[in-house]
Amino acid sequence: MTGFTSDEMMTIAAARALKNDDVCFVGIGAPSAACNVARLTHAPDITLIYESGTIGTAPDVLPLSIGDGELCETAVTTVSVPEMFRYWLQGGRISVGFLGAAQLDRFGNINTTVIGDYHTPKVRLPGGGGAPEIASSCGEIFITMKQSKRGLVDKIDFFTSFGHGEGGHARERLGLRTKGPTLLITDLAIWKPDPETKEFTVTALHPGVTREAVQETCGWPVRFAPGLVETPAPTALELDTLRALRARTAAAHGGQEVA
Amino acid sequence: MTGFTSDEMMTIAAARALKNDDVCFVGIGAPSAACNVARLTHAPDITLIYESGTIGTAPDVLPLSIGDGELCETAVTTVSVPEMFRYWLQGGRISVGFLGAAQLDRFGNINTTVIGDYHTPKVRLPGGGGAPEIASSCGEIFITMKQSKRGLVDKIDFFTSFGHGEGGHARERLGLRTKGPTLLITDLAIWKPDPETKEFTVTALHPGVTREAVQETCGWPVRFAPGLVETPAPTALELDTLRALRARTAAAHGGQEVA
Amino acid sequence: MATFMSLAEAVSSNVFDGDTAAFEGFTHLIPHAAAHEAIRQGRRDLTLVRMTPDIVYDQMIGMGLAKKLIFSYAGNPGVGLLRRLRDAVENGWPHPVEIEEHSHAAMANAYEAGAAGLPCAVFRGYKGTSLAKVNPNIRSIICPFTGEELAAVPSIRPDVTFIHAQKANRRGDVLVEGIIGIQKEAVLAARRAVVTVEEVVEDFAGVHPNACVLPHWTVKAIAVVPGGAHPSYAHGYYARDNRSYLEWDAIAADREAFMAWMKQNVLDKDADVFAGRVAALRAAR
Amino acid sequence: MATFMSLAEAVSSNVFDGDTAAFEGFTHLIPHAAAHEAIRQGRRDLTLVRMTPDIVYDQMIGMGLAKKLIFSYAGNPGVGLLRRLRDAVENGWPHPVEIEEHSHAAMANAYEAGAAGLPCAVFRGYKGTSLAKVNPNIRSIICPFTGEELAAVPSIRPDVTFIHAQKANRRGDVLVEGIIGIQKEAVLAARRAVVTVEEVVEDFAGVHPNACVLPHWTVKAIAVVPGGAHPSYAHGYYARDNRSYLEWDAIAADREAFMAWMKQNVLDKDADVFAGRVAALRAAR
Repeated sequence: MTGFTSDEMMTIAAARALKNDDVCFVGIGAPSAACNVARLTHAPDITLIYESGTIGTAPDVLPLSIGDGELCETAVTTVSVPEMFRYWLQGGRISVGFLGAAQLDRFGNINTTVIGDYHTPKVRLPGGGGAPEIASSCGEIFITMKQSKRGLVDKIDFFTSFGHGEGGHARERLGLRTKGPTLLITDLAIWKPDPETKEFTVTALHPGVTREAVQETCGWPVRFAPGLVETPAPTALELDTLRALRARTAAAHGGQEVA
Repeated sequence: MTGFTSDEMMTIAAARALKNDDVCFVGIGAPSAACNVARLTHAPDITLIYESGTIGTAPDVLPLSIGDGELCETAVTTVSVPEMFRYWLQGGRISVGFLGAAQLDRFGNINTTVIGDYHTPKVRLPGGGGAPEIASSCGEIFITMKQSKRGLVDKIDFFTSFGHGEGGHARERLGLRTKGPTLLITDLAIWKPDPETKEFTVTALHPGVTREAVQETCGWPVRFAPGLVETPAPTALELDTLRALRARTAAAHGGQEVA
Repeated sequence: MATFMSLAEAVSSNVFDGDTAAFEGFTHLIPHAAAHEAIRQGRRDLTLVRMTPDIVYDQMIGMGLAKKLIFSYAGNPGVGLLRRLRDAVENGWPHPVEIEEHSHAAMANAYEAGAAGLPCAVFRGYKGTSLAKVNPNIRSIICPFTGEELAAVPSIRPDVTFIHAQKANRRGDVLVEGIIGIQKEAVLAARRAVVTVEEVVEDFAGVHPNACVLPHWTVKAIAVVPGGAHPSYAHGYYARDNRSYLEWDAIAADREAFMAWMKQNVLDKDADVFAGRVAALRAAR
Repeated sequence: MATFMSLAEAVSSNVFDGDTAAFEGFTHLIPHAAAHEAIRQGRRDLTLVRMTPDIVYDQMIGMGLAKKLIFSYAGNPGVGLLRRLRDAVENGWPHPVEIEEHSHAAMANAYEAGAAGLPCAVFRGYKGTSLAKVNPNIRSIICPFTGEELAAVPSIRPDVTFIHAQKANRRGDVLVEGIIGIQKEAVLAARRAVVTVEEVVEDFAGVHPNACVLPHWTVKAIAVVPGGAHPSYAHGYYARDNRSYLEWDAIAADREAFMAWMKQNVLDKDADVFAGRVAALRAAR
């Protein structure tokens, strides 16, 4: 790859998946960057919601936390946290929930709770936060993460957020009426669930990425869609927008990049 | 009676029952006048709450409805109606609930729903509004109404709000942990529930009122407490305060008195 | 996405015969203009929902729009009973109206549950009341931790909710201030929401960050109707017309007087009359 | 009734060994000064509750105050894991900490139910999650109208809640603005509430009618501690000190570095240091 990093490609590919009329529940890190790049390029009217209660935010820099002051200052309104989870998330008003993962399996199930046994963990991770109900209440779920064998695993240690379970019609059997994970954007590829099995399948490789590179950083045997395409490279506008956003963010946060 | 009306005596006697640190859920009409007379005389720090969501109001005139603009303008804060009923009433934060009644029985059970059969009523009354849960959630209940055989009845047609049921420990048996009706102030007398039977018993007669006058306007055989006393007549301050409040109210409401 | 349109268009495209419709307002900001437009358009078989049906519901019921009423307090606030509602319930005029009656706590919780996307509301209430015996939609659940019996009622999910608010901005976000009542919940619980507003402003510059704002994408239609809450009031705009509430008692007492009043003041008028009705009341704010 | 007092007195008279205590704040207005005072006073065996335990909970856990933690997301926001919490959970240092883990939705609903005086909260959640299998306080109820299974969790009723707010007035009413989070519910759910504020004003003249105000009679004690939320922020007063959050990661990584930092910055200090810590951050607002 020349001219852009794999991380930039990931963020820009994620931004492209968002539509102008989406109402998007934004997590911190890559999802936040992607959502704001979308807002600053092709989706100026997108509604961004952070779980701290800020609805319709338009931050000039990326927040370090989900409750930074600028989110409130630029919001259409700021509601209490119970209202956010009851009226806005559970109320079915969010079209897209954006999640990251520490561990992800092929069916879009996510673990951000523990590595190892729950009661005697090898690594105690932060936990689910809003994710369990984001995964069940949003119209659909986009997941974004960097690929690694530690991250994309055959079996996750803990179901923090339910994706498609063991695949197929698992969501319907649980009484879930939302679509669940419909898109996985990594630093190497774009993945979509197979319509029948719900297994994530690579539908596009980012420029310069090989099938082997995708397989080497994934803990299950990767399936590639028949019509596999190449992700269009970032445009100059997309790249400039993302880099300017990151530069403003770094300056605002005292020279340190958002994690 | 000279110098004051029985209605004024009723309102002033009710005002006296309120304490400076009470948090009082106020109904319209006589309760509203009594609560505001208390605030303007001996209980300047009393917190008055109207079910429209206004907390800590200090209206200069009596509202015609429970949601008049002045209630909001003078309130410490104005919350939504669901919050009012969940956090403030059900949350157990109200020390005194003030209710009126169309029909009342000797155990403080109230009917404001229908006269006659519920499904084929003789008179369809407005219904309970906030009263059913005011009666169960407030620390204690004060009732104020003018006496009449139509109002103080042997059996009410409909339990809009539960008082002491059939008497005795009826509230405990229902799992209610609040005191229920502890005081009835009419235009003729002050009544308190018998500690054992919970039947309303006259403890004080207003100046100039006879036992016979109380019995003639009551639909059950009236019990009088052994230490029956006379209600102190309104003081000049009390009477001036009430009359000035009513005069301001009448002027503000276009020359018409609050019902 | 909120679209600005005339009130006539907003009503004709959002409420249909047989709908469950809420025209909400808790004393403040009652959407009289919208309800009058629904009367003019001759809607029928509505299930009307409101915590505090007052004189505008008396008018709709008297004009025969309502098949059913879901409510918790039906009165002319500070004045007395609703005589058209009584005539419908006691005498079936102009036709019988089915009644589903709750307490305020139940209705407030039911709207809240509707806004929250839940099938039912759970609260502590109805203990010892007769209403729990005559309304089959009052049930109970047992707390799985303490064993306490709690009341449950179905959530309210209107087909359409109408409210009146102070302001919209150009994008269609709606600001409600003062006694906000149940309006936010009634809008968010509904499939479609129609808002009449006093005015449209460029933006809400300077508004408090936690003010009650309904984002434009939660509302279907906005119609600008200054005075549209009359004889109710709009905090910051005009005072409550208490005299109209007091006068209603005599008008509603007689079927013919009622019909004549409705013809003169509703059927033969349009939404533009409301601005004039509040002209003298603006000073009082 | 709110009484104004020093923070040391407010803490010593309102939180006791063995209490269930919430120091709430959702990124904004986190009551750091109050938590540091509790550390100095050596409270033990606390059940600490918070949706988003971050570095100040890392500090309390590392200093051995906590017997149990009830939470939904334990991280250093935007930075990473909480290393003192991990050391307690993974290695039992300084002693083991019991964990009761929920989702944000569950905790938000549980505080809401606590404020509403209910024994449990009912919501739609936890479908397909492992948490429902490892936490016996996640149960269910059946909607009596639709048959749908809904999640239930016990309400949260802390013995004491601490929050930081922008302002109190002379009477002791408290104003919270901006990202209000779960603070109102945490205060109303608690037996006792203690509030640190940036300043005391004569009255809240001009405040929005629907702003988040806690009346004085809902609060036990108020202590004036300018900067008391640092390194968190106070909307309208000072910005978030992001650098402190980033630096915490290295401090908390090592037991000795942690203990030295706590001695220097907490044990040997008092509440008065906070004003100085935010001096440079006031400009950024």
